[in-house]
Amino acid sequence: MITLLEHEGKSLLVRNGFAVPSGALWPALPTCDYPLVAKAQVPVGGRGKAGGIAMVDDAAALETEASRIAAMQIGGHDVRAVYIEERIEAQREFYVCAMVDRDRGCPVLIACAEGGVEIESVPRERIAEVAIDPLIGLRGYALNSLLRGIGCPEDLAGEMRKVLTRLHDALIAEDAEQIEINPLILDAKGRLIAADAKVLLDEDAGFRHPGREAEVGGSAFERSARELGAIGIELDGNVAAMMNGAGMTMATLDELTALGGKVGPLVELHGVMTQGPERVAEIVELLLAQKPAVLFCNIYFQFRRLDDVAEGIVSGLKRIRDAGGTPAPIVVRMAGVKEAEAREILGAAGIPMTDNFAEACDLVIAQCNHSVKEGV
Amino acid sequence: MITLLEHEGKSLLVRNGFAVPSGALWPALPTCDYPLVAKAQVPVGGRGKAGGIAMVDDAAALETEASRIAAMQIGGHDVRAVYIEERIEAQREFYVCAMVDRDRGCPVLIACAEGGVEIESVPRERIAEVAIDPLIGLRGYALNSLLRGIGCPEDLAGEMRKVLTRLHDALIAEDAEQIEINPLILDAKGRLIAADAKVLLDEDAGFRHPGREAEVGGSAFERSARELGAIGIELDGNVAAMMNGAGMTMATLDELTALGGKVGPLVELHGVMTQGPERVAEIVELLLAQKPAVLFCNIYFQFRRLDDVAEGIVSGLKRIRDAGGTPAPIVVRMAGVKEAEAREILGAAGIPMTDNFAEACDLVIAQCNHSVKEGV
Amino acid sequence: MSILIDKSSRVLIQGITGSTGRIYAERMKRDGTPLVGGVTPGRGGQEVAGVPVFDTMAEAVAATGADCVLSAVRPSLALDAVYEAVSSGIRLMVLYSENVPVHDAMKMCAFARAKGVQLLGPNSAGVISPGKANMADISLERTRPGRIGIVSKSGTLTYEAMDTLHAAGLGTSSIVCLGGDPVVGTEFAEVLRLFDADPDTDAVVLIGEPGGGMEFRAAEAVREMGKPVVAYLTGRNAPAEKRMGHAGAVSSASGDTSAAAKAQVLEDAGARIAPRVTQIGAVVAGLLGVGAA
Amino acid sequence: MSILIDKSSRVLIQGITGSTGRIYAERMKRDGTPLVGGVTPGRGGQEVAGVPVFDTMAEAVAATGADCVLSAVRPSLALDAVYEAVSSGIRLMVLYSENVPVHDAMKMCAFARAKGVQLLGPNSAGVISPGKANMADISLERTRPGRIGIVSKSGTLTYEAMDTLHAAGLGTSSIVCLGGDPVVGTEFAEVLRLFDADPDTDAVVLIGEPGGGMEFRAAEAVREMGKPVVAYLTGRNAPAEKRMGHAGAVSSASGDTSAAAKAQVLEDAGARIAPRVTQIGAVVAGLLGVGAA
Repeated sequence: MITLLEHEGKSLLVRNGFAVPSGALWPALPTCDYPLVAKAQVPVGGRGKAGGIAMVDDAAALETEASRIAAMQIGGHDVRAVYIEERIEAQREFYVCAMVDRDRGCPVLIACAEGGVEIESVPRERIAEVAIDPLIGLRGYALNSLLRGIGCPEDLAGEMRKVLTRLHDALIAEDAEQIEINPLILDAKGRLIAADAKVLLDEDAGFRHPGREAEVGGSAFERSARELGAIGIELDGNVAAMMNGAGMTMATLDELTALGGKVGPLVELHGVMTQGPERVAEIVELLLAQKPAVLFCNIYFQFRRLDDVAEGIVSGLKRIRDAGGTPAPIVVRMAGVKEAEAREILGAAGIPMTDNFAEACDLVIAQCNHSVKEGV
Repeated sequence: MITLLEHEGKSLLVRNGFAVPSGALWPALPTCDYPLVAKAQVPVGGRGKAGGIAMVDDAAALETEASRIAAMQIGGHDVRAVYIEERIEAQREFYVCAMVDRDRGCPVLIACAEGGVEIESVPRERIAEVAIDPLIGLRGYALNSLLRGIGCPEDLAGEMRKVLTRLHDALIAEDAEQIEINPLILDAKGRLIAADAKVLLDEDAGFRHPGREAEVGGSAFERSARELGAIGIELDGNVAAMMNGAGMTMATLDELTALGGKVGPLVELHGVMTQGPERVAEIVELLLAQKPAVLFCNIYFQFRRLDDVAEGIVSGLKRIRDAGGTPAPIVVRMAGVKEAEAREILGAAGIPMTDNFAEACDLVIAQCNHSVKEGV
Repeated sequence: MSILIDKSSRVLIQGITGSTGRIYAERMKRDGTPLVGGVTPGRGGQEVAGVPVFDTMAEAVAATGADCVLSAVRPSLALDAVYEAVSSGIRLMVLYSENVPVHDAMKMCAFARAKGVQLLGPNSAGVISPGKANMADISLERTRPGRIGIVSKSGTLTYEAMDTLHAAGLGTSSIVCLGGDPVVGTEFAEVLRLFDADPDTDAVVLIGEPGGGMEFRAAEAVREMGKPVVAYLTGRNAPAEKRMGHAGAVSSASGDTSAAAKAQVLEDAGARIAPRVTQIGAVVAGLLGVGAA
Repeated sequence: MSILIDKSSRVLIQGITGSTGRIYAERMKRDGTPLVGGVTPGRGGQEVAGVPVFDTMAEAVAATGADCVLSAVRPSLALDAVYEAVSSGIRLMVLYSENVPVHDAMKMCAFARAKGVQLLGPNSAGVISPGKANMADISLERTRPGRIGIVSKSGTLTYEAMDTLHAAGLGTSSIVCLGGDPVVGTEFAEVLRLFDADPDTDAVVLIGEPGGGMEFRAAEAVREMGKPVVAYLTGRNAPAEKRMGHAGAVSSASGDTSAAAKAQVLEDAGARIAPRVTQIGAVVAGLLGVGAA
């Protein structure tokens, strides 16, 4: 999932036919006159309450506020940029959103006559929603139902219909998971203008959108894992673990937790296995660099090869030792394709291996207790 | 169904992204140099064999040939115009067509590596065809299958894929029943150019295409019926007949033919009933103007009202008499809504009416024999 | 019993506030058809013929539990009407509208089939199970309940067929009009199979016409049926079907699609052919050995 | 018996000349899976693992009578692969490809459903009926034929579940992996009903996860089933599901979709909950009163 900053989201809206206020990334300025507004660009909500948005009526105020905002941290994120934008007087504010409903397996359009507030605070019955059948797309009857649902005035119906159609079409054309405009404002001239934009894009659709790359978010550990092609999850525990598959990752966490273990950091190997043993070695290094009490490798392959993983583990441990480090104890449970070969490789390096999940978990907990007692 | 002339079809192709030779309607000339070709514009095939296409290499030949062609009649149609077109040397000729397959209920794309000849003369196994599911449209795998089917050379595949995609998209965008390009020529520069165009449009989709109007074809009688909102069928018989519904029209023709009658001209009322009794009167006038031995009205309404028809019949006969004419004898079979009212209206005008189809047919045949004997 | 609709059906009219919609609504109420509501966008809260009007099909279905809808909207709205109705969860739709663009017809038929909705039309005169429910362009008073099924491409010829059955002392279980357009949502073969499974139908009358291949597929169904089928093919003397230019000849649906060719194929499959429309009733009665043949 | 595939299935591999396709082909041949051919455009006429390669699904189905296909194509081709396979008339498709764009997933699932094709995936580890046919990312030698069905969102946990069943002296009738992606073609509920109707299945193991509403719909099926269901929900300790911004909260699939909430709903519907993945086999054996519990 790729989260766009507001100004990126607005560029996307503009290329999909929407009107947005004039704006520029500070220190550049929009071509319009004061009053302006300075807005922190962060990939999280709540910036208004945090002081990340300031009304500025002249150049002096702008410089003061923009500098102040640029230095802020909001929701754990450094402000990436300050967006300076035309301030538009709103006659009315609406909420509109197109998103993928993963559970129903179809796009939905959502609209509300009460925009500019948090949509969760609006009573559900005042929110209009239609599900879009991917086989037929957005049809007139669905638009009409949304317009009636928000009590759209007759003289605004044509414009609102266009906005909702563009919203739906942009969701598809951009392979977006969500395009939320809140507020969509009706200005004094009767135009509908997107005053904010929250856009989430599907990174799997990158092949259709040259240049689209997921921004690697999360902690330093998580970003490193991501750069290696794996999924890292930073949790506050002392058992590091490396698994294959999301289900197995969650199950390992559950199993160890049930036994009283404190798990984290975790790595789900994901696409790593297509990259060869040395990439596995880098994952091992990364996990051990987190200084866990024990490292648990829990892999079950019925298609990929375990000997590749075994080589990677051995190589990772060797690298650490070669660099003068002392790796944490390691428990290996592996089962599946090339299991005997993997056992042999590990055995040659003095690493025992079991194929039993439950037994391995017990070993991990025992090792963990031992390490903690020893003060390792 | 609307049949476009070649030059109209080519305009449609151009606005859908196709390349066509430069051309103009004589006496205007295209901007390109000689050699040119002069082509009769008629809504039927076979103009080449009929002498409706001439190669012209200079201005003198052009004037001679264009004048000659302009005066021709081809397949019963006056030549409407002469289209003067760039003559392009073809490296290869293909056949491509997008059409509605009414039986399978979906669009189909048809292609053949042997263009420029009558497609019926090409063995079926050399013709590639794919049916397009309206739920998903034309997809890459279908295009690939067509390209393989015609053995499209690799260096032409990209262009051919574009042409076929445009063809499909144009079929939908233009609400066409058929867009046939034969030949599609590959010129010396490697471009694919539509050298002919046979386009049929769906007149029911006129509401999506402002300005689209069916050209009224057929005989004078058929054109008149059409202008009144009905469907006229000119057949070489002496029993004129007026029915509602295509099925009933065909069944009446069958029934009378089975009894030895010779039927024609026919009118199927179609949309006439929304226009009121006076429109029915005009239909009656039109049919009687064909000087039949007898006029048969065979109407069964379960939704529309028979009294409207009865009034129309009475009014039509009165008009003819008022104009000093003597209408042919009339047999009326009507059943359904407002049947009693209709019988009363007709009765007051001295016209008997039955509700029995078979009995009415017998009456028609008897009346017909009588009229013929009397020499009416 | 009967097929497709009966007393337990719950019927909506799409476009109920239009002139055709109102006529249908009044007639359904008068005839005892289980009409439960109607839909016209922007008219939600009104009433027609004593039933409530809703803004959307979804609301109407949720409020009434409707499972069938008759649609009488103008052709430019027909595609949306079908999409909305099919998406609302109904089971059966009659699209009465005519002059629907063929591209719209292809799309709506594909979508209805995809969602398992039985679509009659476009340009269908509807379906009636006499004495139980009437979603057809057919007056209840001209029907007679009985044990013969009718499935037809033509509305008007359906009336004729009914009359000939009545004259032969027979009545109908259900009458199904597929729609006069070339692209329609339901095939003869599907309806034949429904009649074959209906315990209250003894024989089926099929009324076909020239063009297309639906009657050939019907013949395959006739071959597998336990019940007798009487077929009438109109258009024996019709001027040759207009061909859609050259391409028509190479498309898959080619071959002889004349009324005579179809009659032959149906006869070969075991159907009895009624040579004239006025003889349908007599042929059925003769076949069943009942009535005034 | 078994569900979805068995010895009478006729299996194709889409993308059979690719590296993953070849591995599957060799394995299927070795395992006795009824592999009848493969498809790679432009490679028609070649052979892989002794079966013929065709240019199109339509040709492959026509030539081999195939009714099932396993697809291992790259994500950018997955949508077309499903459209082509579904249109070719097959009955079951396993889409092994992962990282398929969610908009493509929505379209392919809607289309497969519309055409009545059982689509497992995207990102499905497949389906196996041990000893009969193997269209899964599961080694035949690690399976044991038996009378327990498994249906799972996770490929790897399926292996774990199998092992615990074997350890408890039990084997499997069929194992069905729905696919790890949020939008997949087949639901738990559908597979549960198939297992319920299968005479060779005695009980079913369901392996679910946090997020989405599929397990809630599964609970409705559990309520109607005659056979016992043992459910394991992974992710009890998973960090809270990432919400898709504000709109996620107002969309219909809201509510508590944690593993614990799902386990509760399934238990209320009559399923037995296996608290840990390593205990699945023991819970099943205990429930059936058999094996080494």
